[in-house]
Amino acid sequence: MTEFVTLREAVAGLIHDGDCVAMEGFTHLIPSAAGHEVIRQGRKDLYLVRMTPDLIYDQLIGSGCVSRLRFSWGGNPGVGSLHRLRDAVERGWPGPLALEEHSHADMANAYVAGAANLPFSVLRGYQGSDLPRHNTNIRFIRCPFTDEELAVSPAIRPDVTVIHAQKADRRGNVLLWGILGVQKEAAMAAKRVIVTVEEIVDSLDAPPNACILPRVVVNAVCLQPGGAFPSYAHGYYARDNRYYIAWDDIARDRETFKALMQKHVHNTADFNEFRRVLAESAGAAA
Amino acid sequence: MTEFVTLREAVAGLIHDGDCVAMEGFTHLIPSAAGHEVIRQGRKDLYLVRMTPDLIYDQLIGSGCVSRLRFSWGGNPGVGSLHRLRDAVERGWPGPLALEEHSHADMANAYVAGAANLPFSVLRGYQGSDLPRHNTNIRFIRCPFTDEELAVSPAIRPDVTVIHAQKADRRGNVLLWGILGVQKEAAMAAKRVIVTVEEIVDSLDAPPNACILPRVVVNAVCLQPGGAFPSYAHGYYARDNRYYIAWDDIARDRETFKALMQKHVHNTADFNEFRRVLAESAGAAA
Amino acid sequence: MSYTTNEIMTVAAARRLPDGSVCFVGIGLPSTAANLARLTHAPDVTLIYESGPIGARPDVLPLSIGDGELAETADTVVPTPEIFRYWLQGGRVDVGFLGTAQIDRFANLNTTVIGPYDKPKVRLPGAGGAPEIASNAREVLIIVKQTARSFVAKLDFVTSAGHLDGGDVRARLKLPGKGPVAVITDLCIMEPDPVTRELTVVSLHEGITREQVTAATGWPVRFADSLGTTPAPTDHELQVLRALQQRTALAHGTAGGGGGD
Amino acid sequence: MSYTTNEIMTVAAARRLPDGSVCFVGIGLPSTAANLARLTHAPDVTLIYESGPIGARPDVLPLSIGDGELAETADTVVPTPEIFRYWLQGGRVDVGFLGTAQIDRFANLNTTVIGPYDKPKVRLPGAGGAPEIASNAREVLIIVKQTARSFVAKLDFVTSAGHLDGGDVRARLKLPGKGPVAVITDLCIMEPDPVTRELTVVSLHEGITREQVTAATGWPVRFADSLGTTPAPTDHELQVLRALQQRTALAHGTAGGGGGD
Repeated sequence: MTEFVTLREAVAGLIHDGDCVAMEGFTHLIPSAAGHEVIRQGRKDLYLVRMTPDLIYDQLIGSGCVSRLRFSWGGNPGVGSLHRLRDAVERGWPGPLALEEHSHADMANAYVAGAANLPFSVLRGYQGSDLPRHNTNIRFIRCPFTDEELAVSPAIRPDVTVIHAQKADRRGNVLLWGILGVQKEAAMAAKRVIVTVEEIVDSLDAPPNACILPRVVVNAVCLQPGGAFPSYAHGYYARDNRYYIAWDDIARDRETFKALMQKHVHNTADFNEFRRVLAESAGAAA
Repeated sequence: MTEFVTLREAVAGLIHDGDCVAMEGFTHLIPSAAGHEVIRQGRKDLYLVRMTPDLIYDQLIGSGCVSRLRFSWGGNPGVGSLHRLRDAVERGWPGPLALEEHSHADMANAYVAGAANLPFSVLRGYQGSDLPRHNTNIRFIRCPFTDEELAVSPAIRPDVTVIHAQKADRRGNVLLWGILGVQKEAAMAAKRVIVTVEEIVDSLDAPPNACILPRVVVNAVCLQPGGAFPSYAHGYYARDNRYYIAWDDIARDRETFKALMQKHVHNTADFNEFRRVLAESAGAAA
Repeated sequence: MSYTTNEIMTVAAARRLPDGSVCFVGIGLPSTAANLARLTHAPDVTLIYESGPIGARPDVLPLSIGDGELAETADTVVPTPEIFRYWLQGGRVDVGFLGTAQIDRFANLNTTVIGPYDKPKVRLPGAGGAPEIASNAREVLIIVKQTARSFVAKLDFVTSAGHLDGGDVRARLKLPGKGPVAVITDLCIMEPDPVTRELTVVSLHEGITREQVTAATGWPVRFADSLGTTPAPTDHELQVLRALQQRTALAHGTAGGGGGD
Repeated sequence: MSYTTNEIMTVAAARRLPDGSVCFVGIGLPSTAANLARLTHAPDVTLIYESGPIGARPDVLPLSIGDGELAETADTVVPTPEIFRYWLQGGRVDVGFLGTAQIDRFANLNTTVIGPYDKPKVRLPGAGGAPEIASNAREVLIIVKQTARSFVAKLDFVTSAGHLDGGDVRARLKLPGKGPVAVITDLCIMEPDPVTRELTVVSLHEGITREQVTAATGWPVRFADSLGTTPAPTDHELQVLRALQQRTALAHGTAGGGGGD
């Protein structure tokens, strides 16, 4: 059953060194606050999974928390490269990063297979692509009825999935809406689930057939308004496009990156303080 | 793109003798009016698919429209047997009926596989059950990663799926809510889709992430208020439990059944007239 | 308060459902027992119906597996494939609550045919969700009225696996769940022997004799050495059950239950 | 009206999108062209974004593939797995609209690495949705700026299949879709030869010479015998495109486009 705890407590209790961790959110509802907290607590040797590693994974990789990454598109959406990811892959800084690279279709299917407790997923994919040559976890089988060849890959079963959502009720049921990405599947596929939320309410007042994670699949709910910044929370705040653009310059240089992580993450107690420090910097710059 | 036509036109144009037809609706939103119209037009040799064949399939089978049935639970929900189904299986009346019998889990998975254009579905199922001995379409494969044994069965790809929904907008988008069953998957799995609706509106005014069938997957929308009777349409009318109970007596006897189908289906022009005739009978009986 | 054998069956079954558990509920007797549990000792049970409702809290018993009442009172309603894929197969169901037409000494279930499959004497409704509930739920409770016609020496058809041929065969076949842990009837409670997995009567309902149970069982039924008496329904349990059935009768013109899986 | 090479590229790409079709849209140039089509000759196009929106009608161009604007203007928003499973793999996408980092003469695409995979010179973002868009959409349109660095004789990595080694290899491999039917650049339009499937310049944009195209192509590029001139953007097309980009700039502080797939 759901516990209502701080993000610090949730990360301390539920995410361990070496865990397979999926932090999902497809451009929308990215669990940025949780990413910061994992860095703040100095987790090591994580096996991260995410369809679209973006700023938070760039930060985790650059901070030396990650040894392995399963993904399908790693970029700064709308801007360009992830320089910390590139630095790790191209030059092994701050350490080597093993890549398990798939396509979006495969990753989405593999989360579905994980949620369904199947060991593998099946798709019509990768025909003619070089990806299977570099990822031995992409294999091919034949349909036992039609003899067609189909691609398979291992289901994603994270130790922990972390998502950000709009609301939880006091019983621990979680509601999200808008762009849903693979959050529900990632949560259902995981052994443990942490959800940061914009607000905790008496009643979700959800419309019929809304996307709800029932409390029995949620281990921890952490109240963290603004926790998806600089991505957005539909109905609460918009995407901060300037932050994504600014990240390009910050992440390009190792020292700039390190200084910023020190100031914004290590020297702050939590995401609320990070937001205050960030606002002060912006005020000073203006 | 969607055409707005009468149910008579939709059935005449889109359902042919010998077709594989799925009429879905899990207790809720059962497309009863469409079932009547198929009988009225005298379709033959249909290969029907449905997780829970109930009254409408009992009527279609008893009327001699069906040669083959893929299903997982055939009963009068809340009452007992389907006597027309039993008569066909136990005594071959009005003709032989080939059964392809699965479990619910398998059928649900097979619709999902069909919607995903995969040739087969995979599940953890049937261990120790006699069903695979009597259905050669239930087979077993091994996971290429873990060597676990898993059950597979052919995806369901109906020629036509028929469902009943609450609303369509004037562009042909369809909204349903409440108990959703496998309707969306059955529709996405089909080559052609007929939807009967309670009402056609200017705007669906749907909540975020509602269950909507976009117009590009819907071939025909037919306005048919009450078209799910005696099942129910959430937000419109309740289930007529007495009709389900009454059906037990009607279907038990071949002649009673035939007389009723003659009066209620063959001698009526459409479902609206059937409802009028039914109401008059009830009035006379009272 | 006095009570019927149906009532003690329902109450005894309800008591087996732990509070806080996730329960996959079949329609009819299982639904009655599961909701009685929710309304008595297990307010935090999460009831799942295969039609899609999760966390249903119906005020009246559903007549069908997809009644609107289930949708309206649930925490959420998901498509049926999600129930079977993400919940049941996903390993998130603690207790599967099943009825059956026939049962054998190892709690295997037949809901398919009486007689040969290809030329059945009676065509039953079929498997429904039972085969995968029986294999994937962490444990299975079975509630069924006991007669020599339903408790048979040999099933005509094994629809859903109980303990198969007994012993550790489930473990050898790598079935995910423990299988049936209790069979609750209108006469007694049976549990599988820890080693052989043969159903053994562990408790007789008050006023029921060994002879009655033996007569209603199609195999030489075994009784536990420490055979107990099923604790009588409390007044509170009976009041809640009867009020539930009365509300149901008022709403539907029937006491709920019946077929449907 | 005068226009830029970027503008004619976008307009020429937009014109290839048939009204009434279902289009799977990549972010950036494809999204700009697809929305221009929707706002001009193809009001009934259904735009699908991999983040989940179906039938999106954004008033300003999305900066990311999952902007709220897409969700708010769509007919429905489904989970990402449904987009890939029920729509793309389901065979319901008529046109896949892709960008790329590198392309070869058979319209194979590289968005993975420059240099060796295990020791890349430049690590690109990766596949995203492209491999299965390229194989499963009924046809594929590619929009990309033409330079000798992007139009290369040999790809360092084939991320997504165009016509592979040419000829009928797609049919032999049983790829569901026809593959790339046109490559629209800022210089010209190329189409695969009907037999060899090698990209052939069929139309030069006004003012562009064969020599410019040859210089911007890393292989000896072929020109069609009946080489045409791309019809200039109409005033209406330019007005709609510029208004769209102006609204986008006002909303985002950028003209939209950029990376992201």
